[in-house]
Amino acid sequence: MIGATPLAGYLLVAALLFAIGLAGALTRRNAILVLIGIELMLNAANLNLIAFWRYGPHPEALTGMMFAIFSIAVAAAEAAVGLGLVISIYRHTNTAELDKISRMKG
Amino acid sequence: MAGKLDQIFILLRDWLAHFLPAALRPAAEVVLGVIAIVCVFPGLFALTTVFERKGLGRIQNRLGPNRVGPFGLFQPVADGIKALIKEDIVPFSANAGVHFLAPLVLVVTVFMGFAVLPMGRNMVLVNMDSGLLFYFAMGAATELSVFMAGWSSRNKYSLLGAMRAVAQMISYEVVLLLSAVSVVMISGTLSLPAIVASQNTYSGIWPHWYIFTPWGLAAFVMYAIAGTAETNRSPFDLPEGESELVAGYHTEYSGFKFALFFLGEYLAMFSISGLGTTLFLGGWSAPFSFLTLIPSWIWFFGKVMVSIFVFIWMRGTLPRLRQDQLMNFAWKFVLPFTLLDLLVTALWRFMGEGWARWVVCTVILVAAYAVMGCLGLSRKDIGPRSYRYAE
Amino acid sequence: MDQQLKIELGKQGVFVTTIEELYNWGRRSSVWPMQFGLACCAIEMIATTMARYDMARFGAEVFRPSPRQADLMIVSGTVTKKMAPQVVRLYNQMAEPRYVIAMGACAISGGPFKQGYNVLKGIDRYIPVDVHIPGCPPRPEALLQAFITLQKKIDGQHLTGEDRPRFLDPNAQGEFSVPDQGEHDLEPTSNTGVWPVPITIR
Amino acid sequence: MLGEGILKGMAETARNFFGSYVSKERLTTVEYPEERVPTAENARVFPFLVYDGAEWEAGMRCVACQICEKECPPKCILIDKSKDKKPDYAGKPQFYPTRFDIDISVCMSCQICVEVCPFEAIKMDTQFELATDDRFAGLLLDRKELAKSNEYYHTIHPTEATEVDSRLAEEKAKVEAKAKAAAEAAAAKAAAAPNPAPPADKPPAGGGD
Amino acid sequence: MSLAETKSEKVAGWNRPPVVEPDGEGELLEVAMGPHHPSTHGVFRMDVALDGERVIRLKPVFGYLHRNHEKIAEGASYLASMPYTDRLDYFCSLTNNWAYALAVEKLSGQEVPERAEYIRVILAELTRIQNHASTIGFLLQEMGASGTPLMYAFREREKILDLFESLTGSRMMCNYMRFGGCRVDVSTAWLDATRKVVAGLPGFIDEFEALLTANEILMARCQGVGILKPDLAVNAGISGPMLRGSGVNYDIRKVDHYGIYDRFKFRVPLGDHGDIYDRYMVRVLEMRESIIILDQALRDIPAGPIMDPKAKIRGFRPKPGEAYGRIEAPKGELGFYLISDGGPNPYRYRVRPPSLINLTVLEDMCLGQNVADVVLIFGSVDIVLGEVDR
Amino acid sequence: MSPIFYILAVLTLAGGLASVTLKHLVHCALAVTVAFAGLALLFLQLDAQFAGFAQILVYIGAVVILIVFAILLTRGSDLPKEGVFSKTWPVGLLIAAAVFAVLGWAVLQSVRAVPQQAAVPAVTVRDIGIALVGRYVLPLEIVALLLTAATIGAVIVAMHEKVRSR
Amino acid sequence: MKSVEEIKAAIESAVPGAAVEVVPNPGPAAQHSLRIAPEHAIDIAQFLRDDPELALDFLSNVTGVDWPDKEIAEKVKVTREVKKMVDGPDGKVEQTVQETVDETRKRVEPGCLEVVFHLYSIAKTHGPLVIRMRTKNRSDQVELPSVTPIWRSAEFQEREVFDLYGIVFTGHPDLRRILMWDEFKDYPMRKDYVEPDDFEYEPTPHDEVLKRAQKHKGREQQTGIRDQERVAE
Repeated sequence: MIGATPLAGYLLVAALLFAIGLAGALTRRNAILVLIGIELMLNAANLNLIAFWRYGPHPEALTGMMFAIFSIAVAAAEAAVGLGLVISIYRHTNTAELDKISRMKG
Repeated sequence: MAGKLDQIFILLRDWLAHFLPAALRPAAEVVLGVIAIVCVFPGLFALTTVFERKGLGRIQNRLGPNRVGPFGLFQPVADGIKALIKEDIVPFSANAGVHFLAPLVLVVTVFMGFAVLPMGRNMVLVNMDSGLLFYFAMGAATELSVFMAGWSSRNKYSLLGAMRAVAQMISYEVVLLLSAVSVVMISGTLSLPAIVASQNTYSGIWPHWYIFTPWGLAAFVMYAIAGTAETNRSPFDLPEGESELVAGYHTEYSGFKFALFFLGEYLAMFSISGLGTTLFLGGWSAPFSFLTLIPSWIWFFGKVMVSIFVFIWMRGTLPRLRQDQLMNFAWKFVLPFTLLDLLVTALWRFMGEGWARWVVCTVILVAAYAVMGCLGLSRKDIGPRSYRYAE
Repeated sequence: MDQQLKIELGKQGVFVTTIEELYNWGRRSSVWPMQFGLACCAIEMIATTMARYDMARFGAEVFRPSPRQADLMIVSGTVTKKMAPQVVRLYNQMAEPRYVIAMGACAISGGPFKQGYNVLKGIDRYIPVDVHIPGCPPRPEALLQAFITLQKKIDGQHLTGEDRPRFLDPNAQGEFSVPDQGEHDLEPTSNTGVWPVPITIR
Repeated sequence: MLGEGILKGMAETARNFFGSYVSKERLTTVEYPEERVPTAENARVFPFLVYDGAEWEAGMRCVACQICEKECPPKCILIDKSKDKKPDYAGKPQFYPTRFDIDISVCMSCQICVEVCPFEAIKMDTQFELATDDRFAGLLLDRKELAKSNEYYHTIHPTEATEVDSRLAEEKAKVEAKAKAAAEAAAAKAAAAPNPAPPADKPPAGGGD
Repeated sequence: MSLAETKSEKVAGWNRPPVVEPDGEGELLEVAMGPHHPSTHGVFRMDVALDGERVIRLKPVFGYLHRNHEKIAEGASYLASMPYTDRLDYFCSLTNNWAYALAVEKLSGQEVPERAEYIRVILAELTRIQNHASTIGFLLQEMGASGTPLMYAFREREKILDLFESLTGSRMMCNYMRFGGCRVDVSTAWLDATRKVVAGLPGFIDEFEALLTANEILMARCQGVGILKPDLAVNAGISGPMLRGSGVNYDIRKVDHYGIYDRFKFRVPLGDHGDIYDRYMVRVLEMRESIIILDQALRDIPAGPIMDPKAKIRGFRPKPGEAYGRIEAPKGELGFYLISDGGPNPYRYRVRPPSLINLTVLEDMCLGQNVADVVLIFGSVDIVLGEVDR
Repeated sequence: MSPIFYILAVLTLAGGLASVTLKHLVHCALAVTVAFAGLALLFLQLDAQFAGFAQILVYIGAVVILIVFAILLTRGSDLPKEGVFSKTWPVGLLIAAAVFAVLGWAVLQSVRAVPQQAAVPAVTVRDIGIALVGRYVLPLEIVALLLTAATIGAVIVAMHEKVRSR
Repeated sequence: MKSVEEIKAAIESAVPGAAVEVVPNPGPAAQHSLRIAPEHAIDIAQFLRDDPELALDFLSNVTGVDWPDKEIAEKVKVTREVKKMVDGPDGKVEQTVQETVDETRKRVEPGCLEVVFHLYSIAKTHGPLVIRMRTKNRSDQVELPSVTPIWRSAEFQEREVFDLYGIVFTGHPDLRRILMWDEFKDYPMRKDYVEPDDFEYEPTPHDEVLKRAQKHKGREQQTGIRDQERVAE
């Protein structure tokens, strides 16, 4: 089954997802959505890692898989801290919109 | 003969599948298994609702439903028909799509959890290497559906109920997972059939269930607490706390969608009971070696029904906790105790056979329970009181 | 199919049922009341659900707190003019098919308190009532009997035709107008679409 | 705080659960339509009118004095007095109600009509199964529906009915004796006395409008 | 005025509900609990302002069951008001009867025969037991105990109601007491049945306590919640078990010596904390004391008439004047204030409703508490809306 | 390429796209759930069972719920009054497009250099576990430390400040 | 407890200038009461609560009473001057003569609204002391001082009196309608309150209901009510 899908397919999907995440992170106002964009980018990277692990010469070495698992763990931590920051900022400025936050600076 | 009876469902499946071409057989076997699950558990749900209502009735000195059909057994059928023909109201301001999806997501994800539960010898739909992980992954999705239901209704009570439910489910999900980890530590596998197999041995007539070890008992109690909370059953039924929140996150649901929530809640109860049975109560294995002749699936469903009965019993007895007490209980008592239990499990694992590990583990756990129960949990001013009288 | 034939078939072990009967059977066997009480009669309503009388036997102990999931509103007690708009609103929130039992003298006609300035003289001024139970308060058995009356009424309903129940009539009123609380009284003092014309029978 | 209170409570409910299978004390349900709680002898629901004899219209004790109509707290009784008179149980000509309506959709079962009635004509029934879907026809009882025989009264309130009967018999005897005495006196005087006065402890109808 | 200004500062601290400041930046959530809210014992509304789950303002809204009792009574004869008093506090019709009869007896100077007094005590104490049991049941119902304690309470209540029915004719709306006595005499069979029921009550209370008193969840939810300080309780006119739960020794049965309560030996349980648990326990202990009273009354009941021979049913017109009669009803001080102008109807008829006045401090008890506790605090006050709104 | 791959890819990308373009924040969160689920299924396609389930458990079970909580706590469930995109959105889009162009070019360039097939690796959870506590024990410890620090940090950052200067 | 007269004296000595009047109660209950002038009410209340001997810390009951304007017909002897033609020395002369005539005169005793307080002492377990206050009239001068700052228990009861009688309590922290809805305009417990006419149907009309039914005869006939002939009586 797997043979039917070339590695490039996964890589392209990952690249596209990465671009979508990047676009989201760069264009949206709301801090939470920026975070969602970042998560998407991380996920795209994970997909790459898994794909390379699977198509790599030594899948039994588990390197890519391990990388992905660690990345998932780190992403969870990142989400927690990021959202904590958003909430904290919201408490102070009463908004979660980034350009407003920068305007209120000082 | 007994072996045939034990494997009757497997044989039936194979017999049905053999009519199909060989290429289709693996798929057909899975489909048949799915059909069986989708038929059996809702049927069990229907029966359970009657038994719950009758059992609660008995606890409360009354009869309970007994007029619809023989002994009131058709009551759920009538309820089902009623729910089907009841008008389906979507509140004007509600988010219709999400409102519609929420009960579906709940029921589907809960059903997925059954795929990895071994309900008898060889009776598991998908024998996955990481079955336990799959189970918890599916469990995670139910939270989302609860949130969807509460948020899409655009009702203050619904949203508050959903927030409570999600917060509660996340907190107790951690405990649920950790208490399962102690079993994984001993059995060394995430595959549920393998976990059952590791308990399916006997010393004399006594089984090697994990609940009969100190760490297993502790983990089972914590699992039971967390499981009750996870399924929003009394005394942790705050999300539906009708005295404060009308009906919680499904306040705005009527008709069949509400019935789906009802179904989802009971299925979750079966699924949690099933997993608890698998992890701690030896799954489908018989309680005594001489009872192994009785088909394994009878043991599994019997154990599940017993734990359902305990659920009902607790519901009939206990008042409900308050939200902050519930969270405190999770984070200040259940979680630390489960973590400690993990340590004890490790100790058990590395102390080797012998009576010493029984004593050490028991002492540690009992002492910790007493200390945390008496000092950690209670505020200073809570406890029994005495009263004075004026003549 | 006539009744005679059906009984005959039933004796021979053949149970014949029609969609209509199944439909009505489902509706009548699973009537979930709303958790809603107003006054003295509410206590007798609670007593009806308690061990001695046990309304659960009829499958009706599932008191739903949310009007969306309830089928039956037992107006148990005095409806005051201050409360009447809320009662109508609650009724509007219920999903069809829905039934109303006016329990006790106050709910039917204002009862002993009908001379009062703040008492609505019968809830049927604003919402249609299916069964009336006289009594002040009615005994729990009377509520059970009313419940059986309601079940019989449901059984007798046809899904089509002129005498079909209100909820199957697409032209029937679904929302009932909620009265306003005016400076001296409710406005309007009755919903003329619902309040039936008192007809001379005898 | 080790959960022993919870266990105690669970034991209590378990006791009730299993007790419900063995003891009547712990299974108090009375399955209503088939079996019933025995009606208390004093039980009261709605009033009815007592008549003596077989013919309800002729034997009705009510003399349309309208005291109950006046005293009824929620004012649910309506009485129309007849123009003519008919003899009562003691053979004395009395008015009778051409209409006696009780709106049981208003009645509060307070028994005050029974207490104030000087003629033992209105009593409390124990029939409570009156639920109906017809408010206007079903809940307004007219005198025909209200009229119940004295035998019925005896079946539902035996002690009270016996007391009432003996009292009435006593009074009847008194009235007859009086009438007899009067008749004798009249015979003696050869002058007919048209109507003996009603007994002193029974004032005549309060509302003679 | 100067005196008032200086002195009112002294009491200002507890005379007004304390102001609780919201501490988060989050907006306040305004929730209207009621009037059909499942928790509110009927039709009652609380407008609650929440900061998160914390209550920072609570305004009760009444009147959803305002049935114009007083207005109707002013247009009806003295006797005709008696059945209406049944419907005030519809759990305790007999104590309502008694309070009204007491007020009218004071107004007209009637005496009550001894046997009637005993009957009144027996009925009042039975009423108290069934009321307290139901109250606790409802409190637990609000705590989410799926009705089991309520079912047990109602199981016993049905037994007591059977006694009421066989004596007075009606389960709830007894309409039994009359000015100067009672309506019908009790039979020996009834007294025996009552003795039997009373003999079974201690077992029931034991069972109730085994189910509830030591329950950790109940303790965690009730202790230290909804505290009412005794000085505020007195100032706010709180009465009944709630006042005694706050530790104030004031029982009208002991203070006013009305009826024949002086003849009975019983004690008044008092709480020390004034929280929900104390109110619950005071009720439980009062039930036990009521059983002691019942035992004595059922033992000592004398023979004799049950009505003042001077009393008359029709045409009752007391002399002009006024009277205030009060009793210790299960919910607190139930008083009737009557002004007579010599006519057949009272000129002014006023009920002093314990339920309404006990709610005065609802806001004080709830402020700063969790919203889930509001329901419990409300339940622990023990009100009946028929009496609150009349 | 198998049709399942297409379906999953479209699902994932559509979810991702929806999550960054939808107006309503809660809808975004639900859309990103779809994207995460699609990715998890892609992992399963790649025979990475453990990673797939971990993905669902962590992302759907935790991250999405966190996001949802954050949305509700910051009143993000109300629709924003102004536009949802920042003023500089064309720039952002341009950068994203450029990145995609570069990545895509690189992928397409290197297609021939990559082996097309490999045998299905018999990786059990046991192997992963052994690897985690064997070869990768140091990273595991570091991640554990990081997680602990992050959890504590998040709690501290988001905690109510009890004493505030007004 | 002290007698009412003693309490009156105590109040007068403690609150200078307070006008206190003993109102006797002719009935058998003989609970005499004290009527106090509203001006000093707060001071008096403060004194009653804080005086160590009285210690009336428990305000049990607050009642409103409506005393409508009473028309009192009384016979008065009136002397008036009547011009009469008197046979004077020079014929008929008009003369003014004083004459005493019996005349029925209607005097309207102005009505008022009254508040009655029942005070008890929990500390001393005595009571009740009945205090009354009157407004100046029933229409515009209906203010009375609120005792809620002294006794919290007056809070809801004063609101109720305001709701049902229309007595405005100055100094009350939260004087809103309590039983009726906020839009409601009337004061229903006053003796001259006329109920809203929401008569619809009454199967057993008599007395006042009959009158109302008669007023609605036309509508009743339209709706086919069965009591036409009765109504027509």
